[in-house]
Amino acid sequence: MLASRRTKGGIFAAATIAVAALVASALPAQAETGVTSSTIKLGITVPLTGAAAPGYNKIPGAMKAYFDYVNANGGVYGRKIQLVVKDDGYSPATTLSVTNDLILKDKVFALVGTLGTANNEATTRLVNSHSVPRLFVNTGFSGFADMKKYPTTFPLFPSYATEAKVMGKYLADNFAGKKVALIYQDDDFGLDAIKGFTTAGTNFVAKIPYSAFSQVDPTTAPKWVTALVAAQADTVIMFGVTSATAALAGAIYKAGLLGKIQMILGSVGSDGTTLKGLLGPLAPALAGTISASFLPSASDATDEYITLFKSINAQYNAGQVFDNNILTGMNTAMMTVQALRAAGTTPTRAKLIKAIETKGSTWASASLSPILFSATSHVGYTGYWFGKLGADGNAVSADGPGKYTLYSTDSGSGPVVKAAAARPAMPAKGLPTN
Amino acid sequence: MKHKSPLQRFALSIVVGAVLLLASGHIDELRAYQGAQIAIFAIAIASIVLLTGYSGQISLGHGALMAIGGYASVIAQIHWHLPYPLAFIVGTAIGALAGFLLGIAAARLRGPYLAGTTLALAVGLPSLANQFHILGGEQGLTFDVGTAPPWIGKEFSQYRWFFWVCVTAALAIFWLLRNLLSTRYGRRWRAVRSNPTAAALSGIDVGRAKVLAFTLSSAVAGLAGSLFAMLLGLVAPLAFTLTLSFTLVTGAVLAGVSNLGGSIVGAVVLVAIPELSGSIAAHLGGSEKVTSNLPGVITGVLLILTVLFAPNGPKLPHRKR
Amino acid sequence: MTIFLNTILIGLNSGAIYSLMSLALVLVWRSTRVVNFAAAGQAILSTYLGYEAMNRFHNYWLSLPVAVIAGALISALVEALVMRPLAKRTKGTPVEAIAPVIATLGVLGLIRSLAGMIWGNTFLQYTSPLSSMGFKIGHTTIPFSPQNAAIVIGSVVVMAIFAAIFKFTRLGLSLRAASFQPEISRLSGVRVDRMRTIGWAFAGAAGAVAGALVTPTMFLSPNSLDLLLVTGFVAAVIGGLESLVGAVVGGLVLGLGFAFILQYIGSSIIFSAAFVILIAVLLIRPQGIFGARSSREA
Amino acid sequence: MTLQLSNVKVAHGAITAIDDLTFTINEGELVTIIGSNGAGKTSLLRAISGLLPVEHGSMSWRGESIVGKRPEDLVRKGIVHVSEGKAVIPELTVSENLQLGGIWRKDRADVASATQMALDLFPRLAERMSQGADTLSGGERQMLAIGRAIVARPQLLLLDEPSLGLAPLVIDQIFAAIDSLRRSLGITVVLVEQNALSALRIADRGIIINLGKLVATGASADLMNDPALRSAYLGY
Repeated sequence: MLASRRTKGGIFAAATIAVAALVASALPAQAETGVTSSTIKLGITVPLTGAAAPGYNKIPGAMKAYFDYVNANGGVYGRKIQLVVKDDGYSPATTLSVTNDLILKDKVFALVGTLGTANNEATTRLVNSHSVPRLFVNTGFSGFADMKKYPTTFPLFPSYATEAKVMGKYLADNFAGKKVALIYQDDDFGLDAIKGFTTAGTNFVAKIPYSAFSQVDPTTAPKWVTALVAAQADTVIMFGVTSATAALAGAIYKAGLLGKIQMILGSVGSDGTTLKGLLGPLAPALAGTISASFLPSASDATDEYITLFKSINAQYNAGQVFDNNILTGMNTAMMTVQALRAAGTTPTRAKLIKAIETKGSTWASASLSPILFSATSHVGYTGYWFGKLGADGNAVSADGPGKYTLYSTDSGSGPVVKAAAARPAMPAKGLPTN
Repeated sequence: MKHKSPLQRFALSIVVGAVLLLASGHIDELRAYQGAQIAIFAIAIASIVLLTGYSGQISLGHGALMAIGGYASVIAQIHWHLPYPLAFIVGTAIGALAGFLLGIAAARLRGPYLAGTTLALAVGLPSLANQFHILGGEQGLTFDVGTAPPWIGKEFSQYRWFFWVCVTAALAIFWLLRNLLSTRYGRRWRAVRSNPTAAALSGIDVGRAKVLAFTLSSAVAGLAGSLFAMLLGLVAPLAFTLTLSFTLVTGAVLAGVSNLGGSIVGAVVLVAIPELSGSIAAHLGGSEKVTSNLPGVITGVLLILTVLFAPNGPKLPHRKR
Repeated sequence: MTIFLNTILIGLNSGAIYSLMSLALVLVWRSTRVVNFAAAGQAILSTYLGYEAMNRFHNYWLSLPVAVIAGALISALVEALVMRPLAKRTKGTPVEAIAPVIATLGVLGLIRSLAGMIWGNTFLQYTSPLSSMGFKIGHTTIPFSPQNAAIVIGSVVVMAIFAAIFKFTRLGLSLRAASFQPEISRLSGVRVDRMRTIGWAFAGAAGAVAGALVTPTMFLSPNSLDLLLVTGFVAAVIGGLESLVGAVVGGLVLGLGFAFILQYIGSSIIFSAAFVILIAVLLIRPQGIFGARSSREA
Repeated sequence: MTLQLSNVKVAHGAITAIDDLTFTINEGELVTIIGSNGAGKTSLLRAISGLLPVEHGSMSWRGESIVGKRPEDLVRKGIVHVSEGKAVIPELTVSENLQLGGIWRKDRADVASATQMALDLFPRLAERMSQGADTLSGGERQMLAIGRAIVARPQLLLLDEPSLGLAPLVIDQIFAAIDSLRRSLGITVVLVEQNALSALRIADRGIIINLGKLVATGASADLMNDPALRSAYLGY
């Protein structure tokens, strides 16, 4: 049933693209929606208020800062990028309402960095029916790589399943024989991860699910620790959001188990600055924690991208502390600028999608992972490096500053490959010239 | 409206419906979407008015009942391969069943105890979706009703079609409820609300009347949930949060609680307030901290002022208190 | 056995916090027959003010009274400016019971947004000088730290103060009388409007204590006490809404219940569990464990 | 000349409860207000004690207007109203109910002596001080309600149907207590009663109202002896 629905959706989507392409090619003189001679208008939905907002609400500001920097340096072929930011409070119904506004009223050219799995799911029909490019969605749900269901959508970040698969290989390499436990959020996020660990063949002495809502309940984290002790675990994988991760770190520390239970964090909850802020005086709890990342450490002063983004942040986003969220936002913005440039001097939505599919894999990006975009795949990053956090919350590569060992794979069941990370050099002054 | 016969009301619904649906050809997609939203909210608010306004029971959990209806419809489509109009009926029926069960427990509870129980339901129920694989977890299940049928016309946008479906459903529900409330059931519920003891003395089975009201209210909420799922294109726990339940009760109070016609006004206000506060905030501007929170401030103030200055909802003609 | 005892300690700790929030709701319910959803908002605002005070004085203990007084004032203001006029306007209308609930939701949204506007939608740290490291018994560390002890002791102290005020003072008698029989109280010379405001102020103070004690164990954001509102309300309903003892018992039942469910069944069903616990209690006693003998309408 | 009402009108929504009522009650008098059910007696007392707003007319107590004053303020001026239906707070103990009567008073020593006076008048209350008021019988509750009023040191005592629903023997006790109370304290008492005969027996004067209007006023003996009034309003 699922398969037949997908095929139907696929035919429909293919037809839509064909029509869109026809229309686009038939009316070359007509300016594309959201593009004028002097501007390109983009839209993003993200929680700016509500329980999910902290951290994520820094992303749009960082993107704007980078766009402002590019605009100040000539824009994209003379056009200035405008980013319309809409708060959805993490509610899919609100996401749809404000995305209606973005697409039908503000008439944006494309959506960029829209956040949340259910949130993006809720706008899919609208996005598909208007063939609006939806670039670099901020979710690790593996489903969005399905080109038939989501023909205009490009996930950039690796899926949770990929992450878990990679982590499984890392565990096999470095933690063989250890008693590993897993704590995961019991939704798509955690379940996707379990799929990945199953592919990797990782065995756990305990699997502890937690409800996405319960992380701020003070009861939760101490209970995890009692469960870890009961299972005699010496290593724990945490696949949770930042606040839950902080709660776990705090509880392990409070129970005097720091150094006795090794924490390994998934990328979602591993932003050191946020963790440090959440833990306050308990920040020493972070020392020695291993975290998986696809972007370089936000504190790596030797990284050319980080250095540049930091200076842009200081100039165009004054008052915001540079952290993984800002890095994420700027990196997404940089990818976006390259995509817009690749769409040419008379950009259309169809050209934009084509440009990412054909050229996206070559673009400069802060990530240490290769980009797998192609005409047959909408999967972006698939690689991670593993670093150790200090008590200051900063992740440090075991290979020393600026050197990273990357575990990468494909989005399916292919093997995980370990290699020194290499990525395209940053264009001069961080201004894409592709 | 009290003095009209069912047939007259039916004719009225048809006329209103025809006008609205013809009008839909002249409004843009955005307004069509909002129109559909209003129709769904109106149905959901009517379900609360039925419960609170007519039988005196308070529910803070109608968002959860909408979730039940929505999930039931989607599962009916995905697993039982039912065409979506039938899926809506399944959503309504399962909503009724849930309401019946809840109603049995609720009939024993009064005021704040019922409010607390339904609140716990509103918080607890959506998280169940993560427990059972069939419910699709956090990202939910998609609900695809497709585009407008070909016989209705070619240039029929998705949202215009949703507008048609939702408005038709709303008119049908309002017609049914109006007629129902003028029968002896309606009179019984009013008697139960205004004085349960007197109602019991005059031979009304208060418990049964309350359970029936809860069942019916949940059925209507279930339908609203099915339509909501259609509009969103999915069901997911995040779509049916406590906030939704609170929003519906707010709409019911803005509607005047005991005023079925007011439901429409309440629904319009619910859709208008975020838009209004959003545009006020956009005009005022300020730093990002300010602009992102300004709509919330304005919504809060508007809500407080509305409740303070029009606590009994809009003054509608034809109504005696 | 260790796990069992640990679970009890964890449940005691969260139960103490639930009890305080439950107390805040019960105090308001007793004085004005309103379920105050703004309680979480009032508590978050007073906690932010406590946070400000701590940044100024660099002393957690000095910031506590600031938070408590602020909480009392905020709550009294909400009562005097919104709830009292609303009660007069809706008296005898069909929305008499439910309009105040909506008003408190409006206040909740307003305060949360104001807090976001002033302090930003970020996580802030409101830290206590007390160690969060669990006490050590022999070689094992128990999941109960000095800060947890402060939470439990603080809750007990607050409850004891309120119990003493209600039981042994003339103000307490006036408050009780005004909540049970406003008309007879007025005819006895009790300024009932003032008692309502004081009842709200007490509730605000209780909520402020909850916020200021629990926040050092987690973090501060405009939404960080939302969950506590739900658990506090469920606890209040379990306890019977009327009774201070009930608020405490309800909080402990829920705190321990959650802890044991988390320990032995798993966390994902926790909110469904709240519903089940509530239904179970109410099916046996529809008016809650310590509810009034003669039931009153909402 | 202490309690004076002129052209007073009181309404319950659209229904007029008291219409254009004028009368005077002198210091130290015990006046009973008589009328059938719905005559407006209770509304009259509630208007005097400030529970009901006065639409029109003037009311004064010892020369000072009491229109628009709140009940809690009037208590402080000596106007104490024992409302209809055994006005006690069942959730409180007997002792707390009595305490409540003097809750606003600064002179604690006098509160104690007034409490003692109430207990002397109703010795049954003294035996039940620590019990909940909900455990009392109907008559005891009425005693407690009056006792609470005594603790407030009333100058003008407004009693609404103290005999309602009580056994004849208890009614006699209550009326005897009222009579002895006003004699020992010299206070002014306004007694609203349906039980007209018992009331007139202890009252100096009676005021008969019907449908919110004054019908007759006069010395108790005169009213009791007027055959027309007797058959129409006094019911014997």
